[in-house]
Amino acid sequence: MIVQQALNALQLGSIYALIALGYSMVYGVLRLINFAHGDIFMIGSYAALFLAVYLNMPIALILPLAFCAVGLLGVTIERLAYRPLRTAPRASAVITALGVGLFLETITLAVVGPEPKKFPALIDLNIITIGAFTATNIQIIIIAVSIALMTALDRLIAKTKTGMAMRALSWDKTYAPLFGINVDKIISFTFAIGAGLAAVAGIFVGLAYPIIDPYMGIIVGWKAFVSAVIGGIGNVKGAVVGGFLLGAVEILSAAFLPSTYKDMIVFGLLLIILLFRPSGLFGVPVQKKV
Amino acid sequence: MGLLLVAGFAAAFVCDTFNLADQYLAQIIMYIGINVILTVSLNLVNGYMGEFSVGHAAFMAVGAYAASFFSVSVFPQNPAFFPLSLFAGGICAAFLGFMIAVPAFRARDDYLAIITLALIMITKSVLENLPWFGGPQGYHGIQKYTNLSGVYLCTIASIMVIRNIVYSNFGRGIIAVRDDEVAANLVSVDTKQVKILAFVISSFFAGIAGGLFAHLIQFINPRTFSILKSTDILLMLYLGGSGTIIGSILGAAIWTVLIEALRFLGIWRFVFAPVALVMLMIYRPLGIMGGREWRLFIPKENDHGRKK
Amino acid sequence: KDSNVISIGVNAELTGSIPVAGKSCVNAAKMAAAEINDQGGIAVDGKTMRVEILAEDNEDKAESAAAVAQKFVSKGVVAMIGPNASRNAVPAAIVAESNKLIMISPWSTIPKLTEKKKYIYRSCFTDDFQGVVVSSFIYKKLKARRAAVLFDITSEYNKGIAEVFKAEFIKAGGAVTAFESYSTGDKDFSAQLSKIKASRADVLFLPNYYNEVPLQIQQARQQGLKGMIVGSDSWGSEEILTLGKDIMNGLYFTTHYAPDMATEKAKKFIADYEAKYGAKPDDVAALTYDAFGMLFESVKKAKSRNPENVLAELSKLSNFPGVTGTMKFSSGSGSPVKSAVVIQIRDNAFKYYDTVNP
Amino acid sequence: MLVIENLHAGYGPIAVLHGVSLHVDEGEIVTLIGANGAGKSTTLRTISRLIPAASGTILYKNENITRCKAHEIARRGIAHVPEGRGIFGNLTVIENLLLATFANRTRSMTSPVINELFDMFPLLGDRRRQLASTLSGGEQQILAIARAFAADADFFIMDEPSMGLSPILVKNVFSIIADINRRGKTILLVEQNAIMALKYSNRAYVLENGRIAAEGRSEDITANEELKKAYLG
Amino acid sequence: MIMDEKNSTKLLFRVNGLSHSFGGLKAVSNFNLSVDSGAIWGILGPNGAGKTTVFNLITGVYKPDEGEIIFKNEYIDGLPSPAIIAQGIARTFQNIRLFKSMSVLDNVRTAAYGNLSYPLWSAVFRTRQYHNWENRVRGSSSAILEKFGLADRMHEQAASLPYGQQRKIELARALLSKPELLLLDEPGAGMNPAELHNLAELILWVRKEFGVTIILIEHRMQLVVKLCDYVKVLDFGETIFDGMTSGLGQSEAVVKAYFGEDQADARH
Ligand SMILES: Nc1ncnc2c1ncn2[C@@H]1O[C@H](COP(=O)(O)OP(=O)(O)OP(=O)(O)O)[C@@H](O)[C@H]1O
Ligand SMILES: Nc1ncnc2c1ncn2[C@@H]1O[C@H](COP(=O)(O)OP(=O)(O)OP(=O)(O)O)[C@@H](O)[C@H]1O
Ligand SMILES: [Mg+2]
Ligand SMILES: [Mg+2]
Repeated sequence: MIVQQALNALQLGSIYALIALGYSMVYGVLRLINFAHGDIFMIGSYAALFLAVYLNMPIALILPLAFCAVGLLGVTIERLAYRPLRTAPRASAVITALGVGLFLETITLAVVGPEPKKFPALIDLNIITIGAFTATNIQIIIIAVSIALMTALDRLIAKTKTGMAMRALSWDKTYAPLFGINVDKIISFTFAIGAGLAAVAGIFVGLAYPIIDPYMGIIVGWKAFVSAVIGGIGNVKGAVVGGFLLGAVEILSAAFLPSTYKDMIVFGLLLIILLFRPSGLFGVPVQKKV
Repeated sequence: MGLLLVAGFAAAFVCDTFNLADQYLAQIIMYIGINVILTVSLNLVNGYMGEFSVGHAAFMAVGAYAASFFSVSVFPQNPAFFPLSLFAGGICAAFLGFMIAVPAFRARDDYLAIITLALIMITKSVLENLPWFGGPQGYHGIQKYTNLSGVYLCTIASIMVIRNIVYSNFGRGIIAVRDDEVAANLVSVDTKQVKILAFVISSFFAGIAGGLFAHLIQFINPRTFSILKSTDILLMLYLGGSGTIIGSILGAAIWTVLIEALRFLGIWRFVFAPVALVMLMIYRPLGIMGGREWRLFIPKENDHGRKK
Repeated sequence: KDSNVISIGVNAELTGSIPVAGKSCVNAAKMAAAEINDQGGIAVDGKTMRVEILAEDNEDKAESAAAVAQKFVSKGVVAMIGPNASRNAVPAAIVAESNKLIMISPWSTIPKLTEKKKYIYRSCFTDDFQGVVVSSFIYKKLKARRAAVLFDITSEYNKGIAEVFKAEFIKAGGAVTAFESYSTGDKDFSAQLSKIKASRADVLFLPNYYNEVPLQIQQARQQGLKGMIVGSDSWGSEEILTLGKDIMNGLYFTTHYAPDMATEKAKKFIADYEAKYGAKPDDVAALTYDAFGMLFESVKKAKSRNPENVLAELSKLSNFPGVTGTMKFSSGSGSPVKSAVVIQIRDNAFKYYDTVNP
Repeated sequence: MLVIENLHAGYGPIAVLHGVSLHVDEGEIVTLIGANGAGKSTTLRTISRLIPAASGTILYKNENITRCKAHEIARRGIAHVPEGRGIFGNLTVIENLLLATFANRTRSMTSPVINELFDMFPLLGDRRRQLASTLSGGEQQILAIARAFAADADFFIMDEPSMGLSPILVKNVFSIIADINRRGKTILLVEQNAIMALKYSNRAYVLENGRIAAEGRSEDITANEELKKAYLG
Repeated sequence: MIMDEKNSTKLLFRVNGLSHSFGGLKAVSNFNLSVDSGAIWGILGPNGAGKTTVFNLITGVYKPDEGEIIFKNEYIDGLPSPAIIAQGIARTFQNIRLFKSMSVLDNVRTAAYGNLSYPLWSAVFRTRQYHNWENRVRGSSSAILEKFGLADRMHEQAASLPYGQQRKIELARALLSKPELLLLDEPGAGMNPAELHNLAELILWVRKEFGVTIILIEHRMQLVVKLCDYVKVLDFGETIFDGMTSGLGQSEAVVKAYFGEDQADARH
């Protein structure tokens, strides 16, 4: 039972983590809570649906294509909506993000209609049963690919100059160009990766929970944001750990405690974590010297 | 000025007593009033203190449920007791604000956003599980005690109180926390006290707004007070421009009227409205008022004809 | 105000969490109006008048639903159809009642909606009734003694019917072995389902919306849950077949009508609707159509647009042959007495199985 | 090497520079002095394009760079030690240095290069893994200077490099400046410690209210009684 | 009660055995200081010696690992910052920290928070008590600004003023709470010799006018020589010199750690 639940938690956690990464990366660089991110994830799901149903593509093509297309969408959103606000107060940008999110939801609603859509089975389902324990090949693929992507990203940010530049920008953008950093390029890159990962998460949600609708990004988006914060927003490792932790808490609290209180328990735990670690699990408290 | 206020109240009172106003118009005006209270009070925390709280829906919910509980089950069913119920609702909300101010001392910035988000989820979950208030089926049997004059009085009161606080020593403390919390501490501003104060006052008025809302709609359920309610209030606040009272008022009024007036567009108004909002933010990042306060809301003793 | 039309307000959830219901409602409303207008309209006050639909979005928000109702009062509509979700219907009903506006909700099943109200009607049965129906179906027909429930706790409909069912099933002598919940928007139910599996229930009752049910069933089967699964009228959209495909086959749910057993009137409605909108009507569409049918019938009988006259006829309506069954109002209640049907899903289609009378 | 003609610049509506013209020849150390708020930092910021020029031209190695983007200017070999340091507090000392090599694609940060920097500034060597935000004021200043050297630029703009440094480090910094100058680097220096700066520089400009008020060889400026009274105390 | 050990002059402030470390780094160790009323003390030392940390410990930004801080015969170590400030200690910052969105006047007035003597409802209802207090604070704030020559820019945004004037605002703000002990962290940074001269005059005037005792951290010897009666030199958290300013040049340790061998050159 516990092993079974752990696997379920891992699957849900991978998805939260992938989306949380986008939140965290964008936050890390721009100090912007990109509330549109959950909706970008939703667009990712629809993009994959489109590629699969209308263009009949296999999953191996859909993943990279959706990654790129949605990455481009992320870059465009940044270009049009956030870049003009880079020097504006932070709250204006957050509100803009809320606006962009609302726009993405309703435009999808208006264009493809409110009816939920069946996400095609891109991978033939195999159920692997070992005793009382069952796993599906989809679960395993989701978990494996997510972990691979996250590890790659973590390397990128910790070890490469681009990664270092991303972190530098989160501290200060005015002086960064003095060291040859092309701020716009780094920010676009960040958005591309963040949105691309959200698209991957969108596809995975389609595979694991194959019904999608225009509002699917809201709740998952908020939860991913919560994951990012639990881990320490702006921190890649933190986002991953936060995602898995949230997945685990949700599943385990529903599994072993009255499920009616699930939300109360999950968010209560979040409060407690933040009470004891106000900057999240991996967040370094911002220390400015006095 | 004082005369104007009295005249406004008289007008509202007459409309109520003789049922003069068109009911629909009255309803919208009352929504605007309630939204102004919500926005102005959120402004204290998000605008003047510079935090980013998204918890207003929770404070509103507590105010709404508590005030309803008092008016339905505690006090006699009589409009005369309504102010008491309303006040009780405000107090309950303020208490919750006090509770949340404590973790807010520790977390800053966007962590506060998360804490308040959690607060909404928890409040909603509690309301869904509490048997006395009907759970998700909602709280029924609330009387219609909210009327134009009540909303008018509460709106004016919240604006005046918040204006008077902002332009006082407490207000300077609140703004100092926004500008530089560490430095504020080191020039004797008790930042803990300031935060409690801002949160308690802000949530008190959110609670009042909740009570008014409940006794206007006469039915409340947990879903009404979801995160979407908070985002609405946030949109109104930053649309008008945070950090000014006139901005909050304008933001609340414009958003309420716009959504109502464009109702015939159906889905499409939620396609156009966000685009308009984003454009506004780009061209006026500080909102419609652009951070400028209306002279009326600056007390005489603080008005220096603000050189640009 | 145009003095030569009968205007009817539609208070619908076009945005917010149930836009599908809102859209179906408006679609059916437009169709009903078009039909009557094609026949030349309705004779009232000595003239034949056309019907005009004023549809407004209530955003699935209580306060907007109330505002829309208030707006309709100001515009002087003859009656208001909608809102659909109880959370919106209740506040709108309060406005309607105090302004003497006739309101018929197609879809709000919460019993409280029409209690102690003179002007508030609905065209669907209530949670109370349906809860009994499901319970007796499971107990008597399926002969199951151990039932489990998984429901959306944040939604008033789901929770309402789940609780009625639980009480009824226990009263009948069965055991509710697991009573699990989730929140709207959740996609992973594995934890709750494995608890249900561990509780060794014979039957799982899922009183949830059709866009979530296939996910729940799919995950239940993946968890190795083999027993029967039963649903309620919220399954009643053929979308559920597209979304769920094979896994739906063999399952039962209770609802308002069965397309294959339908009357001529219903068949015509289904065909017309499909021709017009390219999709089979769901239960909201059918119930909205019936709400309009009842309203038109009452206006015709009253030969008047005056709400009081219309109301007098509406309250007397008996044996109204609706698409969703025959309805009558009795003892001053705005909730119709009507039968429910049990549908089984076979060969990817809704098949009539049984009728349950109140 | 650098020629500025009739430069106007400011912050939004506030005009600060009203036609500044100056030039720095290859291999020179030139000092810019002036009272608080005269516009010294603004001049430097305009050169490295942290703020745009309203009008006027800036030529670097005979190319017009007035409209170049800030990161392009850095990549052309102009290193700017900004006033207020501009270090990245969330990066460690060593990461701050590594990052600066962004400006110079040909230069990969190999350990000899880092070690050379740490030899130059032993204070930093002990703190290489410390977060820069927790350095003391003077340590941060040293880091800002060291960072400018990391990119191996040809032209250095330094805005008050000695600010907040102890006397021993002030001397140290100046001798390092003299040292890299001997290695062929050109330097434009803004200093409040004017006596010291003039001692090390070839020529100097005096900036007053956004205009060049005087210029000349450093010895002449030092000798000028009027200037001495106003700026040298 | 701590007895006044010394003789005629009044002991205002004493620090005993103060230590603090960050992780493994001992930033301050066993720091002692006794300051008499009216004196000006200088704290010198190489960069990173722990000077600012001492100020942060005194004002409650960090809690000391060890040691006691006694101000006017009361222990203040461990108190929260606002309480310490309210006791009569005020400070400025190494990097200017003004309230950017506020006017100059409001910046200064904010420092009156600790002496607040009207309750919230008094502000809400604008009672006489409120007006009296606010008038008094406004009066004293404008008076200070007047003396600093900032009266005409009182209503401008503080952040838009040039650096030198911002330093003055910080000083004015520090003085508003009527401190007895004033801690200045590198007030002379970024000033040219002429401006340093003026600053020295200003500080001396402040001491006379407000009767404050001053401890300042400074690297600019010109200022130290002109102002300080006594100095203390830190190196790696340890005290390496403690005495009259005039004795500085004689200490070999100081010359070696702080000035560098060529001492004459550095003492400009
Ligand atoms: N970001 C800014 N926004 C508006 N005005 C500014 C800004 N930065 C500087 N100024 C103004 O520009 C003028 C020149 O400033 P600048 O920093 O160039 O002076 P400076 O000569 O470097 O003086 P200092 O010796 O204080 O560094 C000053 O009046 C200052 O108030
Ligand atoms: N929060 C912190 N975390 C870790 N180390 C710190 C922290 N704050 C200060 N330090 C270290 O403590 C030492 C003392 O710092 P402090 O700021 O007191 O120096 P200072 O004497 O004021 O130097 P300066 O003259 O350069 O300002 C420095 O080496 C600094 O790197
Ligand atoms: Mg400068
Ligand atoms: Mg220091």
